[in-house]
Amino acid sequence: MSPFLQVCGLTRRYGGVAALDSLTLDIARGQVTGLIGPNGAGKTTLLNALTGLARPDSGKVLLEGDDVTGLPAHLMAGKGVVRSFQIVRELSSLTVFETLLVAPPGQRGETLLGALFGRRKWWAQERENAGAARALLERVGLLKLADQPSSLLSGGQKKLLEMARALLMRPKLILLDEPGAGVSPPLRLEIVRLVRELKAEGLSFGIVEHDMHLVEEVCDRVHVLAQGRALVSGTFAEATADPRVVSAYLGVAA
Amino acid sequence: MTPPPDPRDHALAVSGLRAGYGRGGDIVCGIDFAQKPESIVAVIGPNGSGKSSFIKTLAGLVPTRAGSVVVTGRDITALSPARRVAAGLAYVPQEANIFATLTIAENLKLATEFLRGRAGVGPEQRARVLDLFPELGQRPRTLAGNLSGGQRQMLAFACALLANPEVLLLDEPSAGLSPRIVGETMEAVVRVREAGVTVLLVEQNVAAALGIADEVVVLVAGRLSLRASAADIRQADLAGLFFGKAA
Amino acid sequence: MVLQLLLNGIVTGLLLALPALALTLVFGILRFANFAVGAMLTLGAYAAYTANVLLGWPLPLAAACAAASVALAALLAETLVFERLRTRGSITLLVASMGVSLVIENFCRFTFGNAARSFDLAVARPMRWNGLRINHEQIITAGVVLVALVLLHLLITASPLGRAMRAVADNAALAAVRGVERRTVARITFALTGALIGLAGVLAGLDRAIDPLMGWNYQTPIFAAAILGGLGSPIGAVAGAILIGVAEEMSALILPVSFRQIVSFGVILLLLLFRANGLFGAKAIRK
Amino acid sequence: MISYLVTVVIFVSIAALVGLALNLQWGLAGLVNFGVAGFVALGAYTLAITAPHVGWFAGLALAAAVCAVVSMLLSLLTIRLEENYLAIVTIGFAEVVRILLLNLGDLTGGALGIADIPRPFAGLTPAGWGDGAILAFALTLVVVVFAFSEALVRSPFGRVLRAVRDDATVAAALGKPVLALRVRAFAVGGAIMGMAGALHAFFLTYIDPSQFTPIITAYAFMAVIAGGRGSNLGLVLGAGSIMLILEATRFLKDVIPGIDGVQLSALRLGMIGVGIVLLLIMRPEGFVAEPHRRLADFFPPESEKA
Amino acid sequence: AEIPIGMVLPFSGATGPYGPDMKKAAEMVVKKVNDAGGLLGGRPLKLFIEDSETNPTVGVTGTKKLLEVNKVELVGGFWGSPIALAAKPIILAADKVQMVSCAANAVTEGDTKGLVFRFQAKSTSWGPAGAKVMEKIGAKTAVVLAQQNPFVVAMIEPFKAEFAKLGGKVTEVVMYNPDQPSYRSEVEKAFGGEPDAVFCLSLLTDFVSIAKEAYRGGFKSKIVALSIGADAEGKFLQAVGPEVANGIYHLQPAPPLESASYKKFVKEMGAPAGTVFLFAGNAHDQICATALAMEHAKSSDAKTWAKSVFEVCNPPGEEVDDVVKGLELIRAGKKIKFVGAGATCDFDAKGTRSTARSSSR
Ligand SMILES: Nc1ncnc2c1ncn2[C@@H]1O[C@H](COP(=O)(O)OP(=O)(O)OP(=O)(O)O)[C@@H](O)[C@H]1O
Ligand SMILES: Nc1ncnc2c1ncn2[C@@H]1O[C@H](COP(=O)(O)OP(=O)(O)OP(=O)(O)O)[C@@H](O)[C@H]1O
Ligand SMILES: [Mg+2]
Ligand SMILES: [Mg+2]
Repeated sequence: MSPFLQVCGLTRRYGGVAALDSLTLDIARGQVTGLIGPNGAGKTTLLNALTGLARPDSGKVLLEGDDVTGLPAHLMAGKGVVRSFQIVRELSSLTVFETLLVAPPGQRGETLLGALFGRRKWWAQERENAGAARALLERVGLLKLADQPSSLLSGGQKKLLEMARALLMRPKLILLDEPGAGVSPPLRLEIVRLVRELKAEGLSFGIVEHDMHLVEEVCDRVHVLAQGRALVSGTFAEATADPRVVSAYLGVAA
Repeated sequence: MTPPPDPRDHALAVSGLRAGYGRGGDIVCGIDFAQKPESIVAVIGPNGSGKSSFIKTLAGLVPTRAGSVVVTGRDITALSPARRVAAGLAYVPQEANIFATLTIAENLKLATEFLRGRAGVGPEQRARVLDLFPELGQRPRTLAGNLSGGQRQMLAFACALLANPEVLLLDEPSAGLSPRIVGETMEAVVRVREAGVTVLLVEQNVAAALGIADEVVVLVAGRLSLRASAADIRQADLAGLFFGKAA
Repeated sequence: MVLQLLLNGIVTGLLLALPALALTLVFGILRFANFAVGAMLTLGAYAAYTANVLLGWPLPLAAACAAASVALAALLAETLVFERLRTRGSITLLVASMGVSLVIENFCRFTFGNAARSFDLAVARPMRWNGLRINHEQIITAGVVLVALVLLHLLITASPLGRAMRAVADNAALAAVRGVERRTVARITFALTGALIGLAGVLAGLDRAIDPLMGWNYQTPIFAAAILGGLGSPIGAVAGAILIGVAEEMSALILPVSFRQIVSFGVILLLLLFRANGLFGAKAIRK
Repeated sequence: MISYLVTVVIFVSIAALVGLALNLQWGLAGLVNFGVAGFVALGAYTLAITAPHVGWFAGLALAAAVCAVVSMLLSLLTIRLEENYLAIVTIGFAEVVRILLLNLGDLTGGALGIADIPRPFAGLTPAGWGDGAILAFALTLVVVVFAFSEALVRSPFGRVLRAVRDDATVAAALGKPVLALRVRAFAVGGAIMGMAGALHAFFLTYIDPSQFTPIITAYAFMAVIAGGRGSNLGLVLGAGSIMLILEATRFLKDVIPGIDGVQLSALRLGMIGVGIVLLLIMRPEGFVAEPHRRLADFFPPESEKA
Repeated sequence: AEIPIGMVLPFSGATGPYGPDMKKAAEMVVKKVNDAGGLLGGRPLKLFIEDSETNPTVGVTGTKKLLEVNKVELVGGFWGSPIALAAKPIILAADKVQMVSCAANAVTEGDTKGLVFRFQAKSTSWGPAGAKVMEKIGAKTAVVLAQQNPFVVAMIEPFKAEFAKLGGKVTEVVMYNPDQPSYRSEVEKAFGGEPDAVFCLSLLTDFVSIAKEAYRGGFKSKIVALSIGADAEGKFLQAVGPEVANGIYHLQPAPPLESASYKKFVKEMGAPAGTVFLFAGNAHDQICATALAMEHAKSSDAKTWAKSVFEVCNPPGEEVDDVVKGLELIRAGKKIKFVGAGATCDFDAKGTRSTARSSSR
């Protein structure tokens, strides 16, 4: 299968630290790719570089063959690459429901003239989006909190909201940064189910996660990162069998 | 229900605790709980059930509406968060648990500077704590806000340990940590307990928590719905625990 | 001529430096721009005037009195007003400080009237050195500012109190569970800034006339200086103040003097275009 | 008495217009603008300079357009600045406007200002009704701008601006063109401030630089905060209460005996300060909270369906 | 019933120092008139005062309040042309009388309906007066250092013209904006070229800063200043001390300090002889003229008594400087000519006082 997204020799330094050190890897179309590795390996930095939030010092990012290196964030999102944040960043004055309504792309009501003169049109869109938002809220168990300001959610709830927000952006590739951290075990299963369903619909995933069960359940392939480089790539079983991975990442065999 | 605990036998004794935010309803709805000294208790429960709110109330960050909190025989219910430190309480929050605009070294210094009369750990123990997370020692002048998610967790945990507490409250210490570090953190918790500290731990990583806890309490909708030894819980059906009928 | 202008610029800048330091301190710790600095400066000048002229104390003693009174006023403003609005966002606090500013300014007007006043100190002719004119007052000003800067810088970067201040600024709840009481830190900060502004008021009173609006006239340059230097950075505040002073005075070489405030605006804009956080502003921190 | 109240209402209208504009820029989009006075002055002077040549309506439109363009340029230069830095740049902008007005005498009349500014409908209103006409004009303007902002606030445009305000990085990651959104919000706000300036000029028929002091900016912020950031209705109430404090203190001072003029004046201004602080302390949420789109707007609860 | 009259005076802002004495002077006249039995057969005057805060917008609301709530027949005071100009249309629309003590010519230009009276010398006439002082102190070159304000700006050209006629040369005009923290650049620029004299057109607060700065800078040029800036009713000396104040020439147009009516006024104000009460004198004269005109017109209706202002102030007639005496004479049917404390109050058809004199000290 042709790679959906290719990362070639990507480097990003912060002071003396090379968060990404000519990293090369790819994310396949229609698959779930796991990105795992020790703390500080550069996983989040990679996601930042892929979504326009960190400008790489060198190297290339190719999306379906197009060079998208260093494109600003909103254009990357426009190309269908969306992400969730590891340290949750909620839109604090929006309600949970509104947070989800903001997400869908191409809203007519988001332009000045559209908002003023196209009320009928954007209202129709809004209804449609509301339906999708509601369904998703129900799945992640936040429906009852729909009209709460999102800043008042618990840590895990914010995580779920963050993922739901990303899902509503009708992405092609969705990059999740530790979706399972802080989420209760039953809802983690729900995440697994959700990812599988969406994958069946043709979405591609890149998932950063430390919960090995979750990774094992959903990932077709994994890349193990360490010190800004790809250490091992392969299936979950292959990767976790590698002694280097065991010592650097898993510790005593899990 | 259990008879009201005798505070003197317990490191941490909570009775009839009610708490909530602003003008909203109670989030913590009447919790009676007591913990033996030098034990580890894990609090688990669904998202939004009030686990963080519970330990924030213990730390004094959420106003107590009713009930009392006693730490090592001292009633701290009316104290401000800063004064609770003197009673030997240390707390690691779930989010925003480090000072992002201070350097790593400053974060560590601050951990022991304002203990209000208590002494922090000795130099030997200090070195032990820092050995636990070698990454923290490598770039002391880095701003903590630029650390990776896992590195932040390490820093936060280290800071709490340096305060040499009697009772340690941990909110999801393993979130975001790699499996190896989770293992090491959990070992560290066990060692801390052996050094005489009482640990109350909120975890979503149930497996890791069960691995070290003596007892587990399940919190659902602001109430303790179950309390059992870790061994018993290992057999139980989690989904059942979280969403209704006790096992 | 050029050198003299440079010197004048530095003097003007140094006069702005103390209140800019105070502004930057409050901002760095409590995260809001205190609009009452101008009015507090006026209060400082009047407090010193009262001690010096009405009570006949020597000027250094009067300056101490000014520092103490403004510190007290700042403390009062903090406990009565700002503390109650702490959770309501920086701009609400800013607006509240406008209200406080009105109260302080008019307290001075009520008590002392509108007429311009001066300290009981003869204005001296300048010392001359290589064609440059230097005053005693200018030397005093420079000394006071430098000492204040060094002390403040050490306090903030190297003392436990400074760390506690910055911790509160960063995350007050976390600071609380580490044993740092926000309210205490806030009060100390305010008292400290009050003392600084009080001194600044004395220096300003030496430089010009004392009237109820004197602080208001310093307001914009003070803000400009603090921001130019990077809010929250003491060295930045002083550097920003001197830069503003020098830029304005030197601009007289090429522009009519009535346009000189435009020059300082231009300098700010230019600098911020390239350094969005000012000269010494905090490095960007990812969330 | 009526005519005095009319004057007060017109000043409330001007303040409300400025407040509405600020609410778009700051309340909604999170862009602090401390140069409000500068934009109002720019609007007033544009009108005063052009209206004698092109008529009041074209002058009004020009005032709005000039301010929109200037705020667009300013925002393009400064918009990536953090809140407090933006604040000072905008303060500086207002200073620059004031200095230019004062020193470009050929165009602006310098310190003497511009007199005899034509009023709308001046020829049509019977003598003595001039204030009535300008009152109607002011109220119409407020209603139109109010409806306009209200439509924006409640639209997805308003919502995405709030998202930008809360966290620009997240908004960008959500695919929203943050820069363009901010520039637009700033420009629209600028245009409204220009119109407020024009109204001011219409009403006074004489303008000079000393009318556009930073106090205008301060009052605008007070109105927005007192009324509830993000809420237009609250803001009009806020503007009204600020003006109430300002004017009511006039009467209060008429009945206080035994102190001299300066002290009376100081007392009055001090009371205004106290009033503002009390307003902030006692009205924690502002008068009216920001409107939110609720789930029930799309999915009415069962009871209502029946 | 009482006859309400009003004044808009500055008590705060940059011109704040001038308000209190104006108020005092006005109240003094009102008291005198009322003690003497009031006007029009026993009606007392009632004076309302509003603060302009040195801001035209505030001045307008204040004026509106006076007109509509207090129903005044006269709105007087008005230190500062912008405030007077902003209030003018409103007062004219209400057909009431406006009396101003500001100097910009624009106030009495345009259609005034014969209701606007200016009690201050046209500021243009201060210019030549300044040039004469320059000549007297032997200055050949001069620099003008002036605040951007309408009152002052109008003096510059006439000064230059007159100074040139007298053989002097203005080497530079330095304009500055009010409300600055310091005026160092300005002083450096004006005095740096070492002219024989500097003509300082400033108000009190900025002039105090400038004078101090010039002294401290060690500059030797002589300083000629407007008495209103340099003295503001005697407060300058108090603010800068004798060393700095020494050797500064104060330009005083009318009132001539020697005039009997002015001396009497100073005494009534309870001030030491020689105090310069320029604007307070204007305020005094405004109320006097109003009272006299009302009595003369036998009406408190503004449109009617406005015409009488010319009758009681312009020659011919018996010269009077005391309002009570004036009232008596009018009641006795005599023609009078009121001589004010601020100046001899003659008005041309536009309501402009037509004399200005100068002196220096
Ligand atoms: N803005 C920054 N400034 C300085 N250092 C940074 C910055 N961002 C990241 N780093 C450093 O780069 C390295 C990689 O960080 P990154 O966040 O990508 O790690 P990660 O793989 O996501 O780790 P974790 O699993 O703990 O979240 C870390 O050492 C981190 O401290
Ligand atoms: N600051 C707040 N104001 C109001 N309500 C809040 C606030 N913080 C949390 N809540 C509410 O309190 C409830 C409990 O939150 P809490 O953070 O205690 O949950 P939790 O059990 O820790 O969940 P998680 O496992 O997801 O961290 C949630 O429904 C949340 O919406
Ligand atoms: Mg990460
Ligand atoms: Mg939690």
